[in-house]
Amino acid sequence: MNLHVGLTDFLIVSAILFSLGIYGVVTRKNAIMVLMGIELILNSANLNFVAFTRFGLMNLTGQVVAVFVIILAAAEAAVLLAIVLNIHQQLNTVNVDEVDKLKN
Amino acid sequence: MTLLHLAIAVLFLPLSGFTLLIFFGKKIRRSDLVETAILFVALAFSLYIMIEKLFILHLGTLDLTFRWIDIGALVGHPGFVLDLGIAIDNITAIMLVVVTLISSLVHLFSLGYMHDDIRYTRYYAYLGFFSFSMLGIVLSNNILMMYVFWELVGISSYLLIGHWFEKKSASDAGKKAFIVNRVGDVGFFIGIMIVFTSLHTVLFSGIFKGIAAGQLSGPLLTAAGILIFCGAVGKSAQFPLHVWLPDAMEGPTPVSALIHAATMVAAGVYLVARVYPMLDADALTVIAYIGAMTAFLAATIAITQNDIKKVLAYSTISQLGYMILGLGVGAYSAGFFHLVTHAAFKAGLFLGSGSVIYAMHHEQDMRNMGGLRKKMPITYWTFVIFSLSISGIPLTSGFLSKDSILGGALAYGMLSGNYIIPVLGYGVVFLTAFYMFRLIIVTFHGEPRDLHKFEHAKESPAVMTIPLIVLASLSLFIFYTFNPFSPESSWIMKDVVKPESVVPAAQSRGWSKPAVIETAMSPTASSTSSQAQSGTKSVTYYEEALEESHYFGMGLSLTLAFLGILAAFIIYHWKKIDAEKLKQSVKPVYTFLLNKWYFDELYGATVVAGTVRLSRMMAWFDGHIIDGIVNGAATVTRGASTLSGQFDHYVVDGLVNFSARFTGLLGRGARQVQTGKIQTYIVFALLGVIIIFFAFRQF
Amino acid sequence: MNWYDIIFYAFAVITVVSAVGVVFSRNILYAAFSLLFTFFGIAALYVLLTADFIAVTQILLYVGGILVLIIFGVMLTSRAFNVEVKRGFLKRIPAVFVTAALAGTLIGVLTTTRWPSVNFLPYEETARPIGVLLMTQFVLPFELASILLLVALVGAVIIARREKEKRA
Amino acid sequence: MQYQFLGIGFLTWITFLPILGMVVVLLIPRGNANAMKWIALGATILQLVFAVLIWINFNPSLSGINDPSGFQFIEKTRWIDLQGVGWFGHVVVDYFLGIDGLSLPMVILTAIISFVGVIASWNINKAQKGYFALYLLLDTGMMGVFVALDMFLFYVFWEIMLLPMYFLIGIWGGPRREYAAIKFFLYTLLGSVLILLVMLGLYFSVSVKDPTTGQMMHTFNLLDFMNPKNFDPHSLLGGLGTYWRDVAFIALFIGFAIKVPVFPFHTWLPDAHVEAPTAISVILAGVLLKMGTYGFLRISFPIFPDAMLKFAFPLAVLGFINIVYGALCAMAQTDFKKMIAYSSISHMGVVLLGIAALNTQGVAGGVLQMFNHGIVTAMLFLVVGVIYDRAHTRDMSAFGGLATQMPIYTGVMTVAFFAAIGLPGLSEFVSELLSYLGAFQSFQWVAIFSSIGIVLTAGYMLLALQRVFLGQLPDKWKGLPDVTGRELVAFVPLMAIVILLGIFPSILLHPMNASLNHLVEFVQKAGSGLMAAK
Amino acid sequence: MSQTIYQSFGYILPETILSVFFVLTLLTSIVGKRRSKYLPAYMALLGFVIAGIFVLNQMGTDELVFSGMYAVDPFSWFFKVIFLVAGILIILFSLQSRELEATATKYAEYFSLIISLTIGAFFMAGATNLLMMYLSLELVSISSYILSGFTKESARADEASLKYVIYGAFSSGLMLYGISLLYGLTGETNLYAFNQTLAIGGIQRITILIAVVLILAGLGYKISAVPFHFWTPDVYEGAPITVTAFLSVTSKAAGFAMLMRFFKIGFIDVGAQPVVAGMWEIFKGFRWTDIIAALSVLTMTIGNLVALWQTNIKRLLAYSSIAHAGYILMGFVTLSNFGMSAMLMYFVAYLLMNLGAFYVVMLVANKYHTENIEDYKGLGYRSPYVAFALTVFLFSLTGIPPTFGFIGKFYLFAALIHTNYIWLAIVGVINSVISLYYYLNIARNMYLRQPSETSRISFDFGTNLLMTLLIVPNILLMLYFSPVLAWAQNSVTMFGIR
Repeated sequence: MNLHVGLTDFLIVSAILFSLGIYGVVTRKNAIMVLMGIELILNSANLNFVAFTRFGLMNLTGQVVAVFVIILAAAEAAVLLAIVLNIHQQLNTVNVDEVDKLKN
Repeated sequence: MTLLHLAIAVLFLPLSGFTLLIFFGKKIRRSDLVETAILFVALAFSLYIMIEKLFILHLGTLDLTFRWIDIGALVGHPGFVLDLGIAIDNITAIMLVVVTLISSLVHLFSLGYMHDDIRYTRYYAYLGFFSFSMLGIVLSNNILMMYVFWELVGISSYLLIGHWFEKKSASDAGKKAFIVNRVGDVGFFIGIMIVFTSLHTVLFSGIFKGIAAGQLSGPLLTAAGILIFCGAVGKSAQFPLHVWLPDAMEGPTPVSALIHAATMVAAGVYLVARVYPMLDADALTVIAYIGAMTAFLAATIAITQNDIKKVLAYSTISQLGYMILGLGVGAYSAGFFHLVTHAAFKAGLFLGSGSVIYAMHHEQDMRNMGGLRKKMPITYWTFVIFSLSISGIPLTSGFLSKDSILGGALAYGMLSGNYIIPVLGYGVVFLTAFYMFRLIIVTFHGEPRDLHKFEHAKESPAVMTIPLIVLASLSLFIFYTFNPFSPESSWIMKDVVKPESVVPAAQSRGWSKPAVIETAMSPTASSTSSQAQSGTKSVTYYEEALEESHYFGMGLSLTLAFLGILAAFIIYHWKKIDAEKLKQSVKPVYTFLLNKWYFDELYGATVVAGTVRLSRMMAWFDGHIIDGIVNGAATVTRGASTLSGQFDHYVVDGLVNFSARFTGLLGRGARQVQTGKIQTYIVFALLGVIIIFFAFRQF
Repeated sequence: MNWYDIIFYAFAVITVVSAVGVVFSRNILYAAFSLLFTFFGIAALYVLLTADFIAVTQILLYVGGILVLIIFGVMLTSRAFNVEVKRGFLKRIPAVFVTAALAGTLIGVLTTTRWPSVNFLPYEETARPIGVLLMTQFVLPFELASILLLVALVGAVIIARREKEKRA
Repeated sequence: MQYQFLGIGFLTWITFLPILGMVVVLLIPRGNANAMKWIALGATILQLVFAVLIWINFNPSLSGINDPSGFQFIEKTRWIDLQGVGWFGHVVVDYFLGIDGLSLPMVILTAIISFVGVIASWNINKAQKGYFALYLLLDTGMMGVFVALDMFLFYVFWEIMLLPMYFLIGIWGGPRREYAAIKFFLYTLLGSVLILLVMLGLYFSVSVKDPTTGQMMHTFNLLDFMNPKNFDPHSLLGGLGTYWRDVAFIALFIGFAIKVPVFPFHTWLPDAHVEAPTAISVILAGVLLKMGTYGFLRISFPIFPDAMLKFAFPLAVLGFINIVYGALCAMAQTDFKKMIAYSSISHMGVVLLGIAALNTQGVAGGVLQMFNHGIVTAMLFLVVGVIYDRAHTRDMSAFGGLATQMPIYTGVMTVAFFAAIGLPGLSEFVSELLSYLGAFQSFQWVAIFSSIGIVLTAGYMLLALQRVFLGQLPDKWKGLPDVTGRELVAFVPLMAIVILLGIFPSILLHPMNASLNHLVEFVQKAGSGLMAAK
Repeated sequence: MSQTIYQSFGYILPETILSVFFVLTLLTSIVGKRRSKYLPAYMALLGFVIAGIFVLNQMGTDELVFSGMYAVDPFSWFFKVIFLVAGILIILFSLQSRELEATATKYAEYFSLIISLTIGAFFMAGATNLLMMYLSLELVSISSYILSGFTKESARADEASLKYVIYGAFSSGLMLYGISLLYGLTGETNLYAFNQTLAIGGIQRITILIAVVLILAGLGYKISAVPFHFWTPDVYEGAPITVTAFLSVTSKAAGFAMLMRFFKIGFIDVGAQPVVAGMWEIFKGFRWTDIIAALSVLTMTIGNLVALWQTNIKRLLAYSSIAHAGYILMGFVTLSNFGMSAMLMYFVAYLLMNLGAFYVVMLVANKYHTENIEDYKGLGYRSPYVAFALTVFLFSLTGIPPTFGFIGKFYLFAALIHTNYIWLAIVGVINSVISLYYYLNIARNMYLRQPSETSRISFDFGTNLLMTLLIVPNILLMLYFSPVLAWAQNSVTMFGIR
């Protein structure tokens, strides 16, 4: 198959996702939306892994890694959400900006 | 027991007295007598030494050297060795007697004078310590030990001047004496350093040998000579370091007699005499000028002073100037002779003034005295003898010694063309006679001015008058020579032979007679030979010039002295000229002299104030700038803080605070980043990633 | 231009646009739904990359698990759906700057890199080899992941659990 | 090892006796202040006894410096001995103690001053336990510095001393004690870390043959550092006269100069001296300052003879600055203690001047001055302490006329002051004389300018004497008691030493003799000879 | 050499034991009384001790197991011992913590999380595969997120955990992205294979650079190197003291272990012949040392400077721990086994002194109810022994004899001088002088200032004993550091690397 779409295109998509994820993490006030940004970052990395696996590398390691990453993302999301819930309970906010009593 | 052992005994007797009195003074009932007795024993020993030395051993030196410091040499390395020791030659022997004699007489005198003092024992202890130090100077056979004792007499002088330290002026005077002396001593010290560094020895004999061998010559030798002379300038109160001596009169009068008239101040002269062989022409010229200047300066000041002791103090300075002048011009023996005679009559003058002061209940201002002649006959008559002696009237010892100095000066002037020196010298003769008789007339003649004190005045007790009488008799010619008009015939002039110069010929005065001739002939012999050549009036040799000028000089000085006495009588006794009017007519000069040429003010304004200001500046500098600079950024702070006007606050804080502040500022900057907002942190981390990437992109 | 390309671009656009929606939407629920589309888009890209197992896992875990979790979170914490969710404009400036710089750098580097191989490998079955790998070569990470999940579970429970004492 | 007591060498005893005392002090329950004092006193007296024993048994003909066979009372055991693991070389740190003519005076000085310090601490009334424990620890640190011949050991002792000092100043000091203590600590730590770096540089540059295994190894042995042959030619500090050697010398210099203290690193000193309690001021001035100059002589000079020769002149100039600057600053002070603190700066300048001259008399003068200044300044601080104890002020202008009120005190004090002035017959005269003579030989003009200090010293000392002791006695001091017997116990030995050494300096110079000559010769040769070869 | 999977299980016995005890400790919440802290604590201790026995058994082992996933070598062994000691000490500390009593019902979970964190740290120390690295780092992270927010009634702790989790998740995201790029470049996640690929050459360095910088962001976060350190103070201040102490040692050491292994195995040029024995050569063209030197300087300087301003002692220790990370990084710059052994030495010192300091801080917080440095006034008079202990630890942190901290610093500087990094050494010493100021500030408060209240507060025997156990090695190891040095020198060996 002779394709125009190549590795680079996937990588660019992933890079865009990565950047958007970062942007989300640093601009969103709501902790859950920060989490969404993080998920985007993880997904972009995963996309890389899978793309590299398919383009020219003779092993499936990347895909295996992707599986682990997805698992991990779930775990992390769970913990983060738990913490956010707790914060919500204790401080009555999920606004990352407002959680700034510890400083300097 | 050899003479040397005896000399050591003489040296340490007063010290033992000092130790005894310091530690057990309170336990010994008549400690004063103990100390006095010790001094008389020392006197006896000294006399024995002198007689033995002068009349039995004649010339030659007894020497005892020991190794003081031996940082011994390793193989092939010079190491460092210091030898010290004592030596007795003729001038030492004579000086021993002078010192012990005056000292014992002063001890005796003090029994009366200081009787009621609160620190009587301490006073005697210090006197003992002084005697020890002074004898040490006399006995040293090396320049270092001389320096050591030099400092020690300085200290004892300090202690004795400040004897009545409750008086601010007394403690000030002590301090001033010590510090001014130190200035001279620094020069002395540097001189020693030069000598030692070049010659690796401090023994006089070694030094002279080394110089003779040419190991030290040229400007360095001149410098060494002048620097060593600096010590004498300090101790003998020569211009420009003479300012301490008048102030030193704050001490008890016997102390003034002993230390500040007869012995310690003469140590400078003794020092110059000691190192005489190494002084080259330039150094000697400097010495001569300093001496002449001092003699004149002090004499002018003495005219105007009203404090009896001040007059005597300036007179001392003036006479010391004579001695220095004498040595400087080459009249070695005469200079030393004057030292001896001066010791006797000046000590006498001081003790006499002490007697007066004692009688007047510690009144020192002459203007409050008068008419004491009848009340205190012994004091008066001895005083007159002393005054005649100092004025250089024939039949006195002063005439002998002073005349020979003046003769030397005249000869020197003729040879070198430095006429200013003899001119000043003879001028001083007039001034001396004038102020001395002014003193006598105002104090002893006329009507009493303070009747109350006059009423209570009476002749002093025997312990005080006996020393006066002894000293008065010593001020007569008979002890020195049988011919009152011929100084040359005195035994001192004969026994104190001008030592041979060791400086290279190029640096020495050319007009000394060749050594062979000089040692071979007696003074008279040399004078005859010079007379033979002097038909042409062009004299080449010092001895010839001396002979040439002899009678003229003697006549001139006598005339001047009588004129001086006459002037004093005209003004103060017969009151032909009103003293007050005279003062008014030359007011600027008078004020100038009364204020001692403003030396104190000058030094106060320049050296003292300068040092004080410098020290304040340094202290400020230390507290502010150095601390600041070390802190890291004093300049930055200075710029910023002059604006805020908080310079001090910021800079004084010093290293720790400042560096804490400085680093703290950085820290605070870094701390501001820690906003507490997690997203800021993330932005910074990202920024970090980007910066690292771009910073290290260039592989 | 063939179908593969068209499909790729379609899904790439869907993915990116929905991701933009995630990041920029004002409403938290919209964001969550955009995220759903992003996940789907990525899953589709996985399919295009012939990674069927991963694609399925992506949908199952992300869409079925994580997204639901997120939406639960949103429901539990948001009192109103239209609260301000973005940081202030000024605070975003450095963020925009940094992100743009990073994106530019990344894309620049990635496009200029000569990757070892850009050949599209033919489709192979992936589920079975992945399973084998997980049990052989990757058994240790597998074990580790299990512990990790357990820890996360325990942690999430104790953190999120309401304390009895507190209510009492 | 014939000089042993209970199987332990003399030097170990003298160094660690105070630690022993410290342990005992710590074990004494609180409140038994007297027992603690006596323990501390006992420890220092025993230390003094050992010092005397060492002095008696000292063989003055052995030189030391860079010659291992010239050291005496040597104790050398492997402290850290790690056979090479893999390619890491053999790691060796020796417990290497020994003294030569250079350290002997310092050891004696430390013993004397420590003893005097305990007596001066007698009326410490706050937290005695901590005080005496720290005091004894400090003692060990000081003694250790002077007997250590392994640089690592030296450094450890050097640093150990800082800790107790900080607390001693900080807890028992005057009103600004916190500031003074931290300033002291920061300054000296800054200096010592520089020493640390140089030490490491030396360690890696020098390799010697291990006597036991025969393989090459790095070492901290000071004596090995002194042999230029031991330097690996391509190492950092190898090759004489190279850039890094100069840098290392300067770094070492700063490290030691801070301790001395050399202008402009001196600003910690007035603060620390003024704020410290009397005994600690005594220790500071008496012993601590000497460590800096001791460091120069023991470490800087023989290890970097090339740099030493190169920098001799600047060193002498710094000595001059110290002398004059310190004296001028002292003159401006009204605080009694501060004045003496600045006088220390001035007097230490003489040491610097002397040792910079690098000839026998200069170095001998320097070392002697170290000893003498230790004794004299100790006396001066004790003098201030006495009056501060009674009057609770150190402002000199507040006093006057104490000579009548406290005659014995005045006597003691006069001796101390005159010794500081450099009066002949008292000890400092000899050392200053030798220093100046030495300096004059090497740096004529520097010596001449420095001699201004002689006058200035007399000036400020006499000014102080006058302010405090002469003049009228203010009414409020009418009741001040004279010195007590206890205080005299501290004063009398010092006074005796001052006078004794003034008259017979040889008793101290004699044991130093061989070492100092050897030092001078060695540095001159090693520095110039090899410089010429380059 | 490489082991089969079956054989491999024999090499992870300690980890297995810990995992088992992780579960067992969790289960104690069902068995025992819910509020008792002793049962779970003892269970956890038992786990650590048994694991410790197995760890000790592994001494000298040098194997690569699980198809190149995990190395059991002297290097990881060293860290495992550190982790175990730290874990045991933290458990002992936790038994006395007053803070934790608020969450009395969750002791089982607490202690089990300590075990899980240790497991993660074990794997971090041994991971030779990028995936393993990522996973183990996440295990440590997740455990620490939960632990730091463990006392969830405390708003501080909640905030700490939120910040921690966001920052941690983000950083690990960056790291993952970096890993993905490395994978793309080499097709391998195994570090050894990666190294071989690099050795063949032909890979664009700029891509590797960005990948590694992204990975460094993840590692830097773990070791709290500037500029990835920002979470540290907030989390350290907010978290319970015992957790802070634990994080500051175990988590940081694990991060360092990973960092060292990543760079050493990944980038060492095995073929190059070093000039000096024990030096490594990194593949030509990579300037990791410069980057790390820069990070090191920034880290210690900023850590120290900001620490000057702190009033809360936990926060101060947080900054100080940042600074210490900077010091330790200095050792890495040298790229030599010498530097590495110095770093390892420093970890021992750091473990002893930092844990000691935190222990004292906890004790003071327990009895005096304060973490404020101002409130340490007069502690030296009110609780002399505690104050003395803290003084020892602080001086050890400063690096002044006679404390072991000195030896740690000494060897770091030695390594720098050895490799002619003199400028860095000077920066280092200046920093340690600066650090003296704030450490002394605490000592000053304790001794130089008078307390407002003077009643003495004493501590029980067990506390004093534990404190003594921490003080003694701090001093003793300075007086005789041979064993530690030997241990550190032995432990620089990683599997397959000289």
